[in-house]
Amino acid sequence: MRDRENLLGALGLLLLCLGSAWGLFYTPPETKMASVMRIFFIHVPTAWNALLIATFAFALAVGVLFKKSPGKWDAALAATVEVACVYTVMLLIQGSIWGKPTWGTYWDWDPRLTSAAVMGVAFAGVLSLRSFAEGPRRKALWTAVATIIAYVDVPIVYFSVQMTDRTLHQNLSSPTSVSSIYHWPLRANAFALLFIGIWLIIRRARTILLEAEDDAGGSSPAPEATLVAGVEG
Amino acid sequence: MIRPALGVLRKDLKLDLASPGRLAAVVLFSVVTLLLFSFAVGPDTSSLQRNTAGYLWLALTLSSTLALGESFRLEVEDDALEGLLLLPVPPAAIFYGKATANLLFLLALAALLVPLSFGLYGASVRGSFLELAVIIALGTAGLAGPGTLYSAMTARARGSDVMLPLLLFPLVIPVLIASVKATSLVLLGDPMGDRGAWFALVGCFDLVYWTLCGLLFGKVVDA
Amino acid sequence: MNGTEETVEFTGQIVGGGGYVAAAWSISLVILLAYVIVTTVRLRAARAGKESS
Amino acid sequence: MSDLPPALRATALSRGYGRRWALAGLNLELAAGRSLLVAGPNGAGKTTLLRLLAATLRPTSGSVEVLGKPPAAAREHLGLLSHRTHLYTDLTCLENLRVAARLGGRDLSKDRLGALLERVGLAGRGGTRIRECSAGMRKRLAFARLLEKDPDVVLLDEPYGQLDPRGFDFVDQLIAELASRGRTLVMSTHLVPRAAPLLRSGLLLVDGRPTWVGPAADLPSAMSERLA
Repeated sequence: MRDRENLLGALGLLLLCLGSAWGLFYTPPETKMASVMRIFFIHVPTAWNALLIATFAFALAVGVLFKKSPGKWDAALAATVEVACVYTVMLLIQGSIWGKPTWGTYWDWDPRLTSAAVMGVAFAGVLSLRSFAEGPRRKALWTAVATIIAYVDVPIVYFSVQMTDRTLHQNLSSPTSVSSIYHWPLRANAFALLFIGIWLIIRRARTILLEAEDDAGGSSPAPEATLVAGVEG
Repeated sequence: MIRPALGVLRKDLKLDLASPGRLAAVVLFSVVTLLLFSFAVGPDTSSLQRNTAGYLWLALTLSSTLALGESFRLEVEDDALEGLLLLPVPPAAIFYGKATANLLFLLALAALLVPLSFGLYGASVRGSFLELAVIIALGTAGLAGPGTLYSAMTARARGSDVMLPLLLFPLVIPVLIASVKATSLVLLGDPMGDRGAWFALVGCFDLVYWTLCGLLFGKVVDA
Repeated sequence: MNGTEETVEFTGQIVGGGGYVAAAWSISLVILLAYVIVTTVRLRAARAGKESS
Repeated sequence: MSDLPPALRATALSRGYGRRWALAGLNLELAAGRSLLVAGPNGAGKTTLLRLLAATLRPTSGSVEVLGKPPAAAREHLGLLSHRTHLYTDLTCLENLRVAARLGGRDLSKDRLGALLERVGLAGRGGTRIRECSAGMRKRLAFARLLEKDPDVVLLDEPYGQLDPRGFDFVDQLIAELASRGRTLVMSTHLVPRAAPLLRSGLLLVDGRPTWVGPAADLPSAMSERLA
């Protein structure tokens, strides 16, 4: 088990501890929202990474469509979609918990919540479709097509809900939109979740490749042509 | 490209007419759904009237998965889809032909459901009938386009009955939101003149997905 | 714009809320940890299956 | 003659299902107008080979060329008669034929299509729905669709299957006619002694491996030798 990516995972874990400790215990409380805003130090990095990983999945999906034998790309795609799902679930739960004390409700159909929820459900649907598809080629192409279709929908959902004008959510936070004391814990956690995400993707992709080789003759070399049937008669 | 697509459309319409029982079942299903909404909400006429657009689009969306699923079940029953590809018909032509056939079916269904829902819920049209027709055409196109692509996959996957709604429903949320809003504004009146934006939103969704699905359909049937 | 200004948009004064913070963090970490465990188990199983065949 | 690309060329063609190779390492060149009989026990890879040649199946490795082009680009010139008949069960025989003719961009006059139905022994059955047709009738209609397209390269997968004795004679005549009209023909069958005199070359597949190649006339004896 001496996979090189474990180093990345360890680095991510270290950063997560560091950023969390910093954010939770060493930042002054926010004036209006008191300590509730410390959820930000995990929520915002999760949001950035969920979106980033979903975008990466989209890029991989486009790649799969152009690859002649997409085995490795396909494994990476499936792994990425899966990790994006996990991050989205984390994101939604954090967001709900944040919503209760600040908006007085766990859930609201605001653009960001809705589009995140749709992305989670749509990506879960992609994984479900994948599990029902038969044959490696079909699995690969269908996963890619469904991922593209689902990803393109996310901004449309966002926009369509935004048009209903009921938004409670504040603007997307970035290091420049929050006070500078909060930059470093945010950055640390953002990179922590990014590294952990990459680590997870690599491990899942490895597993998917191993499992695929288990039931597809892909790994054994194609038998060489034994007989030349030059039927010229 | 257009000629084979029209050929596929013509064939699908012929298939629809060849077994009217299949269609009747879908139509009946949608009618029953409309009835169920009025029972679920209770006899409160004003809320039924206010929510007519929502119930109408829900009935259309739920029935669309049945119609879409059926349309591809016929293609995979005896590998007819493979036969089409061997003829050869370009995959994009198959997609546009079938998607248009599904759209026409949903339009016919809507033409039946709209007056029925008016009768059941006591709604009426304050705006223009033309606008109502336009938003129904745009909205059903939003269901038929991606629905055709997805059913090409789910019809050939195990567990196909669950898969199609599972994939399609989250995807068409924008279509549902915008179509319901626009239809509501047409039915109940639109003092602020907001409906144009909703029409445009569904129109954009249609444009994006009818293009994208046409491009991707080849990859779906190739596997 | 800095953070203290941004929050002016929000209504209502919230005092405390440490419980919410703890819940959000711990649930996130539990989900992440559970996923890490599942991936590790599956990777081990896949490797074991590979070696035995 | 040698400047022309062969009608069919397979290079190191292999297709795996799971850990099993359904077809492994086949090299094949078939000049235009030649015919090949593919034989072998059940599960030897005959259907896999024909589906790979028609590109309804992708090779795991290796490649196929039809008339010098990738098979998906040569579908216009290629006809496959497979175990699945590709028919719409809700339509009638004539309607199925008309759909194929229209989508193929060919003449769909009633006379022509009626003549085709008569040719395959389905005269007067044009109005019968496929759902009410027997397996043999469906097979005959599949032949009608093939004849309607009249492709340069014809792939027949077990053409005798499900047919009655008169159907057997029909298939024999059809093969002879296709050969005399210069069509390239690949066919698989278990009725080797019956088909061998009609085709030129023979190929024996065993467990997905090409095992013997030679004149079709020698195929029956090669089989009894190798499969004993």
